[in-house]
Amino acid sequence: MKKYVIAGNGAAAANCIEGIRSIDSDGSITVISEEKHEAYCRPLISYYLENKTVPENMGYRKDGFYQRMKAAVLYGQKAVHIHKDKKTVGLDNGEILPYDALCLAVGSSPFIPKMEGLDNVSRKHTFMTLDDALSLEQDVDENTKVLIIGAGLIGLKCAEGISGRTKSITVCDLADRILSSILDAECASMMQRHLEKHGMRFLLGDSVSRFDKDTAIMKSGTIVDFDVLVLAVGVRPNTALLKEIGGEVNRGMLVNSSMETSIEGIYAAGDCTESEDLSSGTGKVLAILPNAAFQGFVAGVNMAGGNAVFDKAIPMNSIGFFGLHAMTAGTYAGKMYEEKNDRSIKRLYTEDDRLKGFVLIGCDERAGIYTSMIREQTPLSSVDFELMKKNATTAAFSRKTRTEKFGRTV
Amino acid sequence: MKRVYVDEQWCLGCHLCEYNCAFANSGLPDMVLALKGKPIYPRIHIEGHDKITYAVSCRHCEDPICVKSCIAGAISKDGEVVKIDRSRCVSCYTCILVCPYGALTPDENGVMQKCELCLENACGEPACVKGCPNRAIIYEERGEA
Amino acid sequence: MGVDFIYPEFEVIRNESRCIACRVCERQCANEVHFFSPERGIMMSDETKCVDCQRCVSLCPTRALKIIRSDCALRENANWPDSTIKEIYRQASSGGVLLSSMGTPKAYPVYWDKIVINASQVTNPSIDPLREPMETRVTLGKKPDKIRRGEDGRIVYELPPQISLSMPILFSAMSYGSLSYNAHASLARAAEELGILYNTGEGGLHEDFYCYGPNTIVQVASGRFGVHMDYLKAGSAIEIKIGQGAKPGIGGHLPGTKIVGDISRTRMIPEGTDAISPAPHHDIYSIEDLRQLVFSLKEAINYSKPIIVKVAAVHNIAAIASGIARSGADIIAIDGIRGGTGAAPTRIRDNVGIPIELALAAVDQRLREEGIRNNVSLVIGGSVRSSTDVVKAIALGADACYIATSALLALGCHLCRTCHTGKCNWGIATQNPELVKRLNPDIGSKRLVNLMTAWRHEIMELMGGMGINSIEALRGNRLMLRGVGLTEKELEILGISHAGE
Amino acid sequence: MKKEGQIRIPSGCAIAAVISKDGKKMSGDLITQAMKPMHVRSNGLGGGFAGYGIYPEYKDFYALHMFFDDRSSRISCEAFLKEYFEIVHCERIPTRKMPQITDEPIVWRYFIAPLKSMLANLQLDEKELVSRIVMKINKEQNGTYVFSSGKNMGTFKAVGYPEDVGVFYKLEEYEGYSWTGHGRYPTNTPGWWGGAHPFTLLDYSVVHNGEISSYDANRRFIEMFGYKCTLQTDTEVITYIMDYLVRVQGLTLTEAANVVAAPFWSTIEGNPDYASRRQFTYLRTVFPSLLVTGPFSIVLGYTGGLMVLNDRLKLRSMVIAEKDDRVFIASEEAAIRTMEPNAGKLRAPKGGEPVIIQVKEGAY
Repeated sequence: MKKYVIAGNGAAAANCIEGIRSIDSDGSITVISEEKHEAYCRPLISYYLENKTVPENMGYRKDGFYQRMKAAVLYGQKAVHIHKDKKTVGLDNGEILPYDALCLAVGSSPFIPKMEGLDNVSRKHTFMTLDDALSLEQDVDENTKVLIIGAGLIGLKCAEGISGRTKSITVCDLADRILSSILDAECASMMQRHLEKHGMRFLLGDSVSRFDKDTAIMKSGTIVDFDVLVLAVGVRPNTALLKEIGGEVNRGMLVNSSMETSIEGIYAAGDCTESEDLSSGTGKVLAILPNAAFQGFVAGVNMAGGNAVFDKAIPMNSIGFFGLHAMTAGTYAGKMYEEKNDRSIKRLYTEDDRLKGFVLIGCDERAGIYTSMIREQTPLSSVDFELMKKNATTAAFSRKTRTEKFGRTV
Repeated sequence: MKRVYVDEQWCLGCHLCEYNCAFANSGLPDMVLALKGKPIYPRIHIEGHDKITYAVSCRHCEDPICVKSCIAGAISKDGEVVKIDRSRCVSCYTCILVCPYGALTPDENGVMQKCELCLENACGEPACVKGCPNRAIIYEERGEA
Repeated sequence: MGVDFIYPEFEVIRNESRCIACRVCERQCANEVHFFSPERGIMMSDETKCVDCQRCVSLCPTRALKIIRSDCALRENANWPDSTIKEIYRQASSGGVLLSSMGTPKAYPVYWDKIVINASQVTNPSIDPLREPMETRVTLGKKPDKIRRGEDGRIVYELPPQISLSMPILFSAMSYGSLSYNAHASLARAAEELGILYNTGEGGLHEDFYCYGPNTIVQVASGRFGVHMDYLKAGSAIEIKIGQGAKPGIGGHLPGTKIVGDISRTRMIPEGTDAISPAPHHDIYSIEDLRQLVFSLKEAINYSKPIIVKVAAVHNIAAIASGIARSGADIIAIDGIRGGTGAAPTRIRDNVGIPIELALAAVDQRLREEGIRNNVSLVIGGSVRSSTDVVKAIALGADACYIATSALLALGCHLCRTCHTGKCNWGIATQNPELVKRLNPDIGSKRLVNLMTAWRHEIMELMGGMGINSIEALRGNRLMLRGVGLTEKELEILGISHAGE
Repeated sequence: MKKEGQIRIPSGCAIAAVISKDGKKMSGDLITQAMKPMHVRSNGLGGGFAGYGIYPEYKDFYALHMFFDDRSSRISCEAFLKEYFEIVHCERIPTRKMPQITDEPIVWRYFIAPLKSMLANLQLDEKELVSRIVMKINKEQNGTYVFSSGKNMGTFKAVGYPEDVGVFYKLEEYEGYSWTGHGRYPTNTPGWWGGAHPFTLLDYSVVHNGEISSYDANRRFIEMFGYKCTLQTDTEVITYIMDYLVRVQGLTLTEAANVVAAPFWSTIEGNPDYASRRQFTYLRTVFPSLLVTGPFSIVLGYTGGLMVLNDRLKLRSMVIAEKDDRVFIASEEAAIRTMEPNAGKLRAPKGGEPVIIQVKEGAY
């Protein structure tokens, strides 16, 4: 009977369990869960604050998942060391777990830059875990002034999440625009206008010079009083476990398409890894849930002796604020096709007869068709791209392709 | 497994499938009560271009990307049927972003919905198939691509 | 005169409380009757365009629609009915011949409905078709006069070419061109599945349908469209069409606008040219000319298949049939005045010819009196509407019946009688690809098979009731029929007694 | 009320027959007795018999048995006959006066030979001539009816119960190698002597029990070939069909039976023997209008034999038994037991299966 150990208990871990069980119904599975919760969906924490979901509904899998999967979970434990030759994992409570196959699904941690006076800020939060959200919830009421450092996905979702609970939210970012990792200035400005309509204040191209208790003195000289500070500058993959035993690590853990690291028997999946972005051909940390799910499952299958690959990773995001959705995918390289009006922007990037990436703001209909064109690297010459670019539609495929897609099991 | 297949050769673009779908999933006993005077949010949609039309609904993929991508774990495979637990959906639209068929669409409240083959509504079999006047939508077992 | 208003014949009644404005009526009406008013948010109709084909009614998911006859009427006049007056207006406006489609709507006597069928009681057991074999197979073709024996004393199995049908029904001639590709596909596939035959009509045979050859009758009509060697060889029989019940004595005209694509190729005439079938065959001006054509065709196919000669039922049909029976033809097809058409001058359709029942009775009797009934098989058509019509026709003396309108009804036709406009909303009598696709042959052929299967069951029930277990024993069995409400003369022609006699 | 010939009258019946395979002569009393136990199968409206080998002294001449309504009919008929035939001998057929048989017509028999000159003139063989003249008389001459026309055979029939008819015609005075008898149960007839069975044409005689549903289809077909169904009875049309198939078309009796009571198509297709399949298919295809449907059991008498045939569904009773050289056939076994209490090999032939009993060659 094989022994499987999974470090981490997020989406990658849950999918890893399912991957293992799709091959091996008997082996023992042990999950090391630092958080004291069953696997839940971290992106939901902002929705929780927004009252769009409740903790009971935030479980990533239905109740009884671990029992059904016959997986043991060690809550509140953390893997601290791997002995690759003995094939054991050491836990922070000193326990040693032997494994035949190990999956590192340890995710990432908030990155907190050094800022003068930060230690003296009375109420500061990161925004990553359910516990983060629960503690933030305690600190916020309608009179609370909130300063969020970081206008990226996390910072803004946090802002949206608490927007109904407080009147004063200020978001600052070193970059000159919001969502700088996925949007250019024009697109960002459209989103920004929309957020501003909902009461957010932005300080962009600016950063905290120092904190004076609960006042931030910005580089620009602006002074921001706040009651609660949220630090959402970014996250860093947790790579130490692998790195210290000589596993190949770049920004994230390096894995092959079977999700195996450079060390035999050790797999990795999710936000702690780096994968090749199919759309750009470069290695990237693609810390998005679908990636974690695919990777986790593939890792699980391979750990159990099956044969699965995941080589279609691309960056993609669907993020909505107050009903306006921005969808992005791939890389913004090559020729750009653009359609825009005051409510929406569509940009498609094409190169070498392929769709490379897109930005869709306020025009999300059937966006998955574009995404799949990027993932499948569909030659543009094989579709009616004139039609496709105006409308994401399978009607732009050849009849033969459509017949295959709609006339058969897929 | 029996799935819904479309044959664009016979699709008339009459859109009856959309109305039958919306009615079947309305939970109401009469189509007029269910649909009169309001926009419809069916789980099947006529797509097409020029003279081609065909109905698109969930393909119930063998390995559904929506299930893997759902950030709320709301979409799952129940046997062979891809289902959505709408109470868990937070309207992030990631499923829209990934579905290669455009088969998932929001309802009037932005909550995602998808074809679940009418297995659990009063129709009991896909209403779109039952009501298609030209057998352009077929519910049957077929092989893989 | 400038004013030439004819009030719309039909009214579109829309139940506003049921209409959900799904617009299926609008999308499905090729006549563009329905439209959506965005301002008012409701569906509206232009009734001047409505032909009462009932497509919208059939597809309306909330049954919000009905089409009724308008009661806007001219002042009542028994001598000048409304329709007659309006026809005059139309002609005064157009200067043209009135055109119509399908069979005559005029109230000619339907003799089928004045004939009743016998059943066994006491003296002779009826037969239960669910328990006993009940045979509906018929074989059409000339039968040999004399059995010949070889030198070994055994019968020599010589037989002129025959066609075998699982039941005494064939789908009558309807050309590809007048009918859509899908209608033809439905007929061909149903014929194959049923073990009967369909008929190409004068439109040639689309290359896709050669595979149905064993279930095909290929027609040679006066225009000779689409006739070539492979075509002649393709079917199970060749039909020479002299005339048609709906338009005896005149030819046909398929306008150039319909001669496009496959139609043009199949008919072997250039796109856009009118397909004009002359009134007579210009190589048949007399009965001996017919004989020559019959034998030319037989030569062409090496005497391998029967030749059918189809004529319209006209006054001296018995003598004409007798002539044909002696012409070498194997099968005579007779089409009565109530027969259908894709397009015919109204006056001709409604006034020329005789009812098929009388023609059939007269021909069968005449051929028997001349002792040549065995020379030919007799197929009749011209409004055979039900299994009982078939049973009555067989008992009067037909070998089999041609059906066309019944088959089209099975395919969805609602007898709106506007085939000639080419805008058939049911995808039957049209070449518009958008409309053609409305007839899915999977459905069409199945419905035809259903209809024929149902008729066959009914025929078997009726036969069983008569104590007959083979259709052969019904053919010409006029004692099984009685007339109800017929005159002495009609009874005499039909060769049956009155009920009660 | 319309009489036989003006209207078709369906009837149920009793049948009996006996034949000696050795050609040994049997008294007509035997067949008369056989009808007695089947009394209830008749209703007194018709009975009759056919005997074969009964006129050895006139065996080369056609024996015409005729009913005349009156003397003048007979005189004019005789004149007509003489145009075509030489009348070798003629006489009143001997009968007994008895209360059970009334309203008898004038019953005569003529032994005739066709005039050679007439045969040459009309280019007909003698059988064809005789049959045509019989048809002509029956169709055209009112008050005259030919009810038997074969050589060395004769039928005897009347309105009454068959056992009485046998006594009436003094059948015990005739000796034949083969006899058929018939009692009739018409459902609706005033009773006409000509309507009784057997029905004959030339030496074919048919006794029949049944009501054929194909009647008019058969009649209208067979009438194309010169036959006139003046009686509108099943027996008549079956007789003509057998005459047409056997004499005109040259089929064997078995082949003719396979036309009249053709196997079902499904049976034909299931027949493993290719030659049989072909033959059955051919016969059905060529003679579809001679298929006889509805219930019937018939005994066809002809010179030198009998053929027994049931409809293909076997909707009428018919049993056969044997003793020594004799074969007995009847609607009911009781009739056979009356003729021969110790008859054996009792069997009921299957529907559509012809049973042919042939007298030894040269023994008749």
